Amino acid sequence: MLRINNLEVVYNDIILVLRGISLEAPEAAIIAFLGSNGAGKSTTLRAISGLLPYEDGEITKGTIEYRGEAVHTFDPQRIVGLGITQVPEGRRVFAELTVEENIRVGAHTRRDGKEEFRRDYDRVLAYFPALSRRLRVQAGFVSGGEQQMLAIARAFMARPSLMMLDEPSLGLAPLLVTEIFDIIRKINAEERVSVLLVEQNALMALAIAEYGYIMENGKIVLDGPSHKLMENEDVKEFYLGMKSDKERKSFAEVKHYKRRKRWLS
Amino acid sequence: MALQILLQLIVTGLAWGSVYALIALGFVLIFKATDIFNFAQPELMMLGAYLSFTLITALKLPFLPAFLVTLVLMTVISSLLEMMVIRPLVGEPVLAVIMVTLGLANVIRGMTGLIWGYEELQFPKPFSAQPIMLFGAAINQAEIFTILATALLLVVFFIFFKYSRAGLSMRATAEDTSTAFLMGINVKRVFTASWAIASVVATIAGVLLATFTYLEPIMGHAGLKALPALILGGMDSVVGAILGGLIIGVAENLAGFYLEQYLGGGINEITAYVIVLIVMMVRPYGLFGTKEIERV
Amino acid sequence: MNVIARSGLLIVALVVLLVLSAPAAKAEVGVTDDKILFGSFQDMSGPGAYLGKMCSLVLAAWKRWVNEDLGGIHGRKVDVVIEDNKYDPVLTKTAFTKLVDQHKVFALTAVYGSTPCQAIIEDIDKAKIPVFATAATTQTMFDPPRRYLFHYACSDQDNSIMMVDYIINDLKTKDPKIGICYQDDEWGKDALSGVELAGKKYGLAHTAAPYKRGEKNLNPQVMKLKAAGVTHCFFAGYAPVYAALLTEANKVGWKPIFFGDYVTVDPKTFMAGDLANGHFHFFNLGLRSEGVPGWKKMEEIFTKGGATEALDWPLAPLMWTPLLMLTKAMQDIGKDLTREKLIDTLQSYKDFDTAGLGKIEFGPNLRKGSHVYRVLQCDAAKKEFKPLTDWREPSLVWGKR
Amino acid sequence: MAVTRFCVRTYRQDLRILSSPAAKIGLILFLLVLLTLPLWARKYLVFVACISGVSVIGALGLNILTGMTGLISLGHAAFMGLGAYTAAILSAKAGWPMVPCLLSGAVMSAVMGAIVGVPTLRLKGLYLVVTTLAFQFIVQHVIYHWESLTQSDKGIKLATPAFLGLEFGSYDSFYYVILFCAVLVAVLTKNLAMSRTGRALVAVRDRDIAAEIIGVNLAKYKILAFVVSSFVAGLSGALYAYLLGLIAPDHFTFNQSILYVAMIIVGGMGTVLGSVLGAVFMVLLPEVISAVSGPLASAYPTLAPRIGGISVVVYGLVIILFLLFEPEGLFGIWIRLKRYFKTWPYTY
Amino acid sequence: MGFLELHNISLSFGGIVALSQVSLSVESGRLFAIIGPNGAGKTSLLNCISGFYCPQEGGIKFDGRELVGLRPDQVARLGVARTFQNVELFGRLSVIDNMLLGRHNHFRDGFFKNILLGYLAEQETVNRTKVEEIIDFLEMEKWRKHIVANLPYGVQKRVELGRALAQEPKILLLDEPMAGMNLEETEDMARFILDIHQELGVTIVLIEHDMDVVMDISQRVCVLDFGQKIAEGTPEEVQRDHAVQNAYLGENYETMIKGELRS
Repeated sequence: MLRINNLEVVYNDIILVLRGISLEAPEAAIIAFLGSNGAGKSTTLRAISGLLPYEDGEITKGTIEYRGEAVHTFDPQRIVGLGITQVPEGRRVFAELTVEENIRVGAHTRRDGKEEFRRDYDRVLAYFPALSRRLRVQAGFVSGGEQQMLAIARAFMARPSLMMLDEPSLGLAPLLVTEIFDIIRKINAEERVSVLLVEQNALMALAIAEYGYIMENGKIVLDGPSHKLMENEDVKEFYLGMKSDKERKSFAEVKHYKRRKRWLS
Repeated sequence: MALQILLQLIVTGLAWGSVYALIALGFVLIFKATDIFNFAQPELMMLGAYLSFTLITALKLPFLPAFLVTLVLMTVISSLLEMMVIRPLVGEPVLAVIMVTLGLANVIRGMTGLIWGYEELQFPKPFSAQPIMLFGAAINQAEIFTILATALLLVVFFIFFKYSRAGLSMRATAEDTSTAFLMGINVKRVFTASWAIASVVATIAGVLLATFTYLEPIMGHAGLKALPALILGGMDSVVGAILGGLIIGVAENLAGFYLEQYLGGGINEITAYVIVLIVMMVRPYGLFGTKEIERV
Repeated sequence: MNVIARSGLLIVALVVLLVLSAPAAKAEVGVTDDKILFGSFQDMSGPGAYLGKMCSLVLAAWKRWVNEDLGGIHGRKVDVVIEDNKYDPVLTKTAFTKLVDQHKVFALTAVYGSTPCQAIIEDIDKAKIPVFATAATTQTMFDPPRRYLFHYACSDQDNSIMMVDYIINDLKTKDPKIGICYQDDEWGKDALSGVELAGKKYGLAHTAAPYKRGEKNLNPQVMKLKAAGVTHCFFAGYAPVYAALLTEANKVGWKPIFFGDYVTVDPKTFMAGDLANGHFHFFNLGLRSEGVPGWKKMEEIFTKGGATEALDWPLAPLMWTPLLMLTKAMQDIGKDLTREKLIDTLQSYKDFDTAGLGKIEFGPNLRKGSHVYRVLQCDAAKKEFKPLTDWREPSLVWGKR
Repeated sequence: MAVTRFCVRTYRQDLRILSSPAAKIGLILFLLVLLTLPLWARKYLVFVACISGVSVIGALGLNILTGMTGLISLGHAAFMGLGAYTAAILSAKAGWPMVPCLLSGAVMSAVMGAIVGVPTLRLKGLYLVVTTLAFQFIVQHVIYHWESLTQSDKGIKLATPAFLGLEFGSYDSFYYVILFCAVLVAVLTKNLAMSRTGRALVAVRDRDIAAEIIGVNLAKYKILAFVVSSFVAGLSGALYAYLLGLIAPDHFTFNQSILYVAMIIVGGMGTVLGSVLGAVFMVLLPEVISAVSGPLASAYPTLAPRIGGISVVVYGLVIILFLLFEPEGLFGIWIRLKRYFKTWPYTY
Repeated sequence: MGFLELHNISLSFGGIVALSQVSLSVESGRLFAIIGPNGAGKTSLLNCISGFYCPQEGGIKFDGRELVGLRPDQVARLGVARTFQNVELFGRLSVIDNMLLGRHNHFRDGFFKNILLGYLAEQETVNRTKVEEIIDFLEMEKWRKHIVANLPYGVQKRVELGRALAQEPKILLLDEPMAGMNLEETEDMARFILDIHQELGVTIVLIEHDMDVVMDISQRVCVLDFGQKIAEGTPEEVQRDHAVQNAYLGENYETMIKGELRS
């Protein structure tokens, strides 16, 4: 459905952020997109959403195709219109709008009438019952977890066929993370929405994804079906934090060597 | 007698307050959508008045068509200004944007001087000069129209922002531009539209003001008083801007009458600022403004 | 390398500055073999820009008339440098220094504005440069008299005293309630002091309603005057504001007799339409509608000089009459033109012939060029002002008050 | 410890202003030009230099408040006015000599700065902007209407400035007083910027929450900024009063306040050099405009009434163009020039 | 009597209760973790300690001094340093300047000495030396002169930690130092925290969502839920606590992840 070919992105005319990445997201699948900070995951999402030109970024090479159509020159509103929505990192709900208004803003591109809107509105509240109790509250006053739900609900209102989530677990409690991942999986299954999941929490992401890409320094260094990736020794060591014997190593003991280096030099 | 004077002062104050309110409304419209504080708003008002003056006197158009054509022209002009001058500055520090709009104000004022000269010009009066009596207070027809226009616009914009899709998208854009992009909102169009709408409001204010005074390139100075009105009402509140304008209009008229002998002539000119100072001490975000939610 | 490059650049800059600032050859300042240079500052973009426009037009017409029709003055052409002062005292100060030190003008002419002129009063004394003449309505311009500073304008104090005289002596009103609406600056206060002086003389109280320059809403002022029951109201300020005052007074149903000062003798007064009709004004100049020879000549010269617009301006002689006198003085002095001689000559004329443009006269200790006025009445239908009386002085004559 | 000594050495090198002999020579030449200016320049040029000097001081003052601390003020001219009027009144009515007058002008303004600073502590962004604007108009009104003290628009004449028996009555001599003050204020401001206090001010500007958490007393530093800034503004105003010999309410209007903001923006926000460059630039700009429009107006008098508009338009355009194309201001251009000359004749 | 003692703290915003009757005691030299679901009031708790919020009820004693009613800068001066969930640095300044700002209260020069001497003052050198030591300690040498805003997120978090260290605090409050970091960065951060704790002997209060980190490095854990303290104890005790599992970790936290892994 979505295909990225050899994409190169430059910021401020000098900083090369993406060095030719290729990626594919099939219909109704969950794809995990892993990598360290600054690897270029968010930039990739921005490139897909068409936000780059507004942030001094530029696609210098490569294409993004959506259902066979090259979309990398499209304006953001056109991309949303095609059915690609993004849940931005850090939630970014409109704090001074109420929860309900936030949900309404999500349906901005839709032109299919009041009834359809009503139907989706009810459905989204069914997915996130926590929100229906807070409809009249300013979004800035609801808790972090509710904000994350609202951000997903808002993106859902655009009736996407591809939903891109940028670190939905950021700063959330484990229980909430599981809840949100559950809902993501549910939406994916019931609405047949493809999900592109950018995550630090590699374990969780790979657990629900079918396929995973691992990115470093603007390049995709590894990809494969989730279970294959989870078997991979490097992934285990660097992304899942496990030793080869499947036991998690303790943070209290890591990398003493690195500290000692200082005293040696 | 004393009561009648008070009533007269209030009624005239309301008419002038409506002018401030309309200019303040223009400020709010742009601020709400683009987070930009447009100091050139009074100059847009002046430009609107001059344009319709030219259409009426030089092209001999009747008042109403001339007024409508002016609205269209002003929409085009302000959209162009937004695209050429303001858009590149979105996201820059507050001060930079303020200064650009101040610069813009200078350019418009200078151009007006260049084109129309510095003489006071008499605006062709579309309304009868015969005043109307209202509970014993006299009021010009032009003043009545100003008050009515303000009330109407208040209702229109209140509904617009609360319920319409475009209004909602403007509010969303104002709050977080890049997320607004992700919602599929055409942010560029929202920015341009907010300037266009603000210029329409400004033109209405300018033409109405001109009908009960006269035209001159420094008529924008009256618009400076919209700033206190705006602050009083809270920067992002449509209702606040209008109420703020009316409060300032009435207060300064009353001060001009009752306080002049104690505080010197021209006290009405600074009443607005004194009120603002006091209000800011008590409510640092205006009477109707929302306190920004700040999370650490 | 870059040391040399950079210091080289600085040295070049230094040399350029030195060359640019090399002082000109010493001669009688502003007068060369073929040119006499005058300076003037005008408000070209500030609140008095309307006057600035008229002054520039008058000066241009004068220049053309002297240089082409008269063939110059003893073989010298006149030239005028104009600086924009935006009616701002600081810029006036700058403009003055620039005219004196940069352009090295011979004298200043046709300058106006109370606040700007005020700012350079000391500098004029220091620079010993004739200023002929200022049109500023403040007493400091002529009291105490300063050798280099000539004043030619109406005094609002005279005007407002004349108003009370007129009400008592000509209109013979019993128990008038006098009011004054004035621009809250030196100009307006001048008028206010006149009302006070005359009030003391006749034993009348008055109601004062000041407004700030640029203010457009006169409702509080009108209400104040109305509430005090004012029957005769003096106005000191610009004509458009006067028109606004008339309109606002009409709106609230207050119908006194208005007296406008000399600045309101202006076509802009008719912005108020019929409301201006029948009210009085004070004026020290001849009127175009009278068809006096002085105006006829002005019409001819202005038309040739492309200043026809200035002809619609009743105040034009205020700028023009001093220029006539200045021209005459320079012709009388002869080839050896100096600043001191110019001043001596200008103050020596008795009863200078203006051909009906009004009176202008100075003396060794008299720097107030104008002291007789007529009362005019406004005819809104014809858009004209008609003289009602002959030239007269206020009952409290300046210098003897 | 070896490490420590190494650090100290780099630290000194880090912060040396005059890093090369060329810079030293340049600076000395520049000072030489400034010091000898009245000897070779025309009086008018000296006058413009004096105005520039006063503006430089004023701009430096605003830079402390707006550029460094991030508190936007549209009432800077009011503070200058307070300084000017205090000096003028003391000089004319109490007959005080120059130095005490200058100082009390500055102190008076600083006190008012504190008085304005305290209630505006809670205000942010545009609310602060409009409040300072209100202050500007109110001060203007008071100056205008407290006639017994300020003589309204008649203005106050100051006594000829004198110090240690020397008279500074002419532009040529007063130039040195202004030059001394300008250099002093510039050096002190630079010191401020490079020390603990300056860093704390910048911290308040950049992120007030973070500033608080590291122990910066927000209220104290905001008020400090107001006080120092208005002290400098007051000094600048007092010098201005002495320079002109006469002071009137119209000298300190809203437009002047805008002009000062324009100076620090055109110069480059938050930098000392930027404020200096910006002030000089904005003073010279009308000179350049009138150098063009003046002869035009004389040559084509019918154009004259319209030409005034040009200067207003150009003034506005300069601000717009700077912000659009050179947001770092003249300071940015200066840095680029410097880099260019350093590597000259190579492009990179 | 603990080093930091919170006694029945209650805090609410316009009717919404953020904290109710929370009491805590942190002993000197402890590495103390606070966990809990989102909106449980963890950050509010830190804000109360550092003076951003003023609790409506209760008292906070630190090193024998009452903190309630003090401004944040006064609290900081007593030796309380903290970092933020979202990095709060001075973006336009260099790393060194940020760290020097951290030493704001260790300068002994006043305003007048500042404007007279500028950077030539001796104090500048003294404090700069300290800053260099911390830069060395946190291995940030290569970013010393970089403008903070241009640095990667992980480094910014480290700079923030460095700035807090520069204050030479007696107690360090860390609000989610690992949020948004990958495994490698998390490991680095964990190491730094342990070093600060062990080598410098600073008392640390840590809020963190990464349960693995919390369980591995902290000595004592307190769990908040809906503004109330529901448990406190050693990591092992807390992990076994039923209330904690229900409110926060989910039923059998460890097995859940392992289960996911197997599927």
